[in-house]
Amino acid sequence: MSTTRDIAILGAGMHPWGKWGRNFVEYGVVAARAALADAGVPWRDVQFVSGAATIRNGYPGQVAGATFAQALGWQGAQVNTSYAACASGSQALAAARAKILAGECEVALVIGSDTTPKGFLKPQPGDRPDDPDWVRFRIGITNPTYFALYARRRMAMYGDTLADFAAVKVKNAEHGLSNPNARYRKAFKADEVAASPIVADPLRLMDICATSDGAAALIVSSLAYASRIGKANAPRVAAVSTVTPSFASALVEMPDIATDSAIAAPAQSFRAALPRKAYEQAGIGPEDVSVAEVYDLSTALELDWMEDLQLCARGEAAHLLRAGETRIGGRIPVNPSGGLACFGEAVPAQALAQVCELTWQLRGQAGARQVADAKVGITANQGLFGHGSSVIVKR
Amino acid sequence: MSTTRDIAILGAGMHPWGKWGRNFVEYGVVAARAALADAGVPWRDVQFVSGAATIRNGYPGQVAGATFAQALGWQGAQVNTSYAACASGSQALAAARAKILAGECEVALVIGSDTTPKGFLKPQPGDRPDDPDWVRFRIGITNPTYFALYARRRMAMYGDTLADFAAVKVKNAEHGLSNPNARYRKAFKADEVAASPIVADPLRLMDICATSDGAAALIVSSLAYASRIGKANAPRVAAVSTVTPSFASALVEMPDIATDSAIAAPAQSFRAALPRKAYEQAGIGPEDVSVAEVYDLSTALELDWMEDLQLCARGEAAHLLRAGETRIGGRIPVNPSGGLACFGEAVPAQALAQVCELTWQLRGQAGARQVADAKVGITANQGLFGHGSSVIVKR
Amino acid sequence: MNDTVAGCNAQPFLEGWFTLDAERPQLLGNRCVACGTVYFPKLKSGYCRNPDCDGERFEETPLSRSGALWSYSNAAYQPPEPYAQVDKDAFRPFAIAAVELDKEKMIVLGAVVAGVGVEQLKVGMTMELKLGALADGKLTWMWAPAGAQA
Amino acid sequence: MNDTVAGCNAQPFLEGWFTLDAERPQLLGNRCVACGTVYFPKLKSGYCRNPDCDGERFEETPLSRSGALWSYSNAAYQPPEPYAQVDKDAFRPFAIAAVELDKEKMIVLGAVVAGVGVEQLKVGMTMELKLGALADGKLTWMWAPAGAQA
Ligand SMILES: [Zn+2]
Ligand SMILES: [Zn+2]
Repeated sequence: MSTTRDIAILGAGMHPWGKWGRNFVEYGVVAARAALADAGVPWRDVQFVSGAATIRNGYPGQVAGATFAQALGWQGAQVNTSYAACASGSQALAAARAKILAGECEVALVIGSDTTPKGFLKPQPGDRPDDPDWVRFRIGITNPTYFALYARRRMAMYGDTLADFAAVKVKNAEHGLSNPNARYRKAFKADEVAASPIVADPLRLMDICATSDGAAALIVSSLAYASRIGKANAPRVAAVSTVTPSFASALVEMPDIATDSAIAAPAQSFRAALPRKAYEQAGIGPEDVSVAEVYDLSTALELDWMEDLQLCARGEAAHLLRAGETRIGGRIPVNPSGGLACFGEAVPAQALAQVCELTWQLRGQAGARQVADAKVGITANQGLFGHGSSVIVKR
Repeated sequence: MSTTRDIAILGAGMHPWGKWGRNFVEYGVVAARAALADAGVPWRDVQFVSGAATIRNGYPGQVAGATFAQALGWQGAQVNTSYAACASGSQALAAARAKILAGECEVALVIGSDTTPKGFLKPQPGDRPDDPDWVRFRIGITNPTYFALYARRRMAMYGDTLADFAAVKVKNAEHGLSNPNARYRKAFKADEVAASPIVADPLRLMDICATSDGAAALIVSSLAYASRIGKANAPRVAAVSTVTPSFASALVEMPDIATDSAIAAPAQSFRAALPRKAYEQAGIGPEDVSVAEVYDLSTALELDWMEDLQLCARGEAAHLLRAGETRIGGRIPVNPSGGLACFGEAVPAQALAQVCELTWQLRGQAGARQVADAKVGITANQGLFGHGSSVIVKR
Repeated sequence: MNDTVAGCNAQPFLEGWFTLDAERPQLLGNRCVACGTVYFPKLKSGYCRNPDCDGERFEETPLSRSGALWSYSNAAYQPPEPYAQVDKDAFRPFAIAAVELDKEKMIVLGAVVAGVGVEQLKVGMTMELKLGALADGKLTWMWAPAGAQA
Repeated sequence: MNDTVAGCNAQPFLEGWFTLDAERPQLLGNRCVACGTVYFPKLKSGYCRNPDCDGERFEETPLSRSGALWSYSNAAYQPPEPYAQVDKDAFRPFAIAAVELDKEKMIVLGAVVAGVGVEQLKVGMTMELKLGALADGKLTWMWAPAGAQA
């Protein structure tokens, strides 16, 4: 495909992940100003503000695009706020990409920020039998249950072991050790993971990611604008896939208690469809990928993603892991940032944080966690209710 | 500007406005199926579902794009959900337009649907001094207060009278009499408006719009796709403006209790900026407009919009009204659908309902409320927190 | 948790989601008359979710009582509300099953009856539907290894 | 509503939003040290909202006590909570003013003191700041025609 389908990433900025307990607007402004400074772009040049909503921070969170446009100073930019659970950041990026490719704007700010409550997420009070989220909690099915079901299925189908899952954690903890934006910077040994309490068999506490506060922002532009300011060689977004599932969706997904019935239509994998569309958009194949940032809500899920990304055949992910190929220095490093294991999830910011990491990797600015000669990076994530995304960045 | 900036409106569909008390998903599916049927487009051809969120219907409302993609049948379309208060529908349309102009998809479904609670909207419980919405209600400033302040200002500045405001209601009620999608289909006399109780001086109950349930959907496409299915002459979206305010924003707007301070930057009108950007995008001027659908949250606000749309000079709107020029048959009919006066506001659907009406007007399918030889239509609306939009439709 | 339910007056936690036959309970879904797709929980929007079907008529249908264990887990800690809460010390971990129904071609989740832990489960084994009580005494559906004494 | 406040122990409904000087109360905003823009309510994000200013330092500033009436209205019905509620029959409509502060170049809303209805207001007239009590006795700022006896 021609390069006219690409947009440039001029700047990336984050507010460090943590449990800071402050207003999400503060984090977002820090990330946005960092991205603008990194890009060398004045705020008034930004013609489109594409916000990823947070639904746990009152009305300002639900209008995140406008909230940040105001916080940075109303200057007449067009605005959009997208919500798509864990894929919100990617939807916001997709909106900016379309706006730029449509010739509607040259430079856009894409931003997501969150302040998360402490403890496990739980539903609103009150009896709501029509809400699948209420039903599943009522009978005792929490978020980790779903990750655990996928993990156990891998063990049964492919022979993955608890030691494999622990090895993902050990690898990601090592990757994130020196990442200044990571919340957890602590090395783990496999026996420490094994010794952590079981949350949802077969997953231990150390297999499952926490929730965090954090913010990430990108400045993206047309290639023409990038050239004009002397950044023709900036990394590029080559694809943003935000496809929905195809009926019948084969995998039971949060918050549902059942899958679609495949009586009248074939069962299909949603997760695998996400990168497939991204590869198609970018005209790039899995063999071209140098580095991947995937949504390790659990350690085992990282292995599912590797296969959905076609970085190896179905069932082969643990082999790559065991061979050290997914570590920095291996054939295809996965989560060099440290992943969700080191960050904890800040929902609207997380998909953008993945793209920030790829930007720094492709620029060669990732310091101790640099993947040598990274040329093409891919992200993957999935959220509730048929949301997910995969982004391809190249240079 | 070249026609490559346009997209085609192939289908429009609505669920009638009312106070039905059913789930918003039901209304939306009815509207979407009506729009698909009107377009003659099979659901599987739709490659992008652009939903306008509703924030009062639980999680399914916050992921409206995905909710309707699922309700109509997951088929792998890309998805987006936008939220922008009263402008949500236009943001969803803007997202679809950019996606099509970017060459990312050929056909999109744009959809908004709402079930609204009874009575005046009021904020969540609990003390929240950092939330302007809480502060203003705490000291007794409700939504009608803002409309009333604007109305009184018109009276002081331009000599508008209560009779003028009542005349807007009488006109819109007459327009909406035969509209099958309108909630209120009842003729009003000026003295009935005057006799209705004062809500917020100078506005009477009949000057202020209600909240409703309702749904509206559009099928939009590239011009190439429209030609291919024999609809080269379909009405076109020529512009979607979703600009934010420019600091310092001059008008005190819901839910704020003060304007920006204009000490360091000049005070600027947000409402006037919205159509200005639309005209610029479309390469069309106010003199080309045949019909307008504007957000008459109050009768007096319709007059403000006429001036913001540059359909007349500032302060002259009541003259046009008195001369009958804004009635169907006049020089520039305003709200031939009957407007919010006859519909009541269904937030995420309303901006799309405006475009549905213009579509039918431009096709000559508006029946008893047809504006003769309508060629160019414009919409305008404004919501909370720096959101607003203006859409231009032409044939 | 307590799965001794026969003959008691326990109420289901949701009405119309499953039969109360203590011996042979069944989940209650509905089926699109046009294309045969089965929904559990029942589809209430009135519009079939098969993208190639415009069906708007649905009839109630009981689901198969048994299927193959697709995967399983457990709740090692007490889930938050609305799960009925017990005293912290009284909480016993319980297993959770994802069971694939052959006829309906779908996977349905549920708790596993008390007394059956993850160590007694194996992917692929046959599971069947039982009733069991939540901590507040309300009945729910539960999965049990086929042939096990509930 | 009750505007007899001098000498009583009434508390403000929000702390730090206005001074409690019964004679000459003032709204409390803050001002960007870099560009001079004034914020009311105080800007708390720490980042100036002037798009051409990167200011991150703010100092508290009292607002002008008087300005020109930009527009006005009233609450003919009792507003919903969190407005302090009174018995339906006890509710008296009250006026609301939007006042333009010359020095700050901004418009600030507020209720008008009890006893002054819309018929006594005229766009352009000078209004000044007073204190008044909400139905629960908490103090708020209110606008009054300049020179009127509060
Ligand atoms: Zn069907
Ligand atoms: Zn400043």
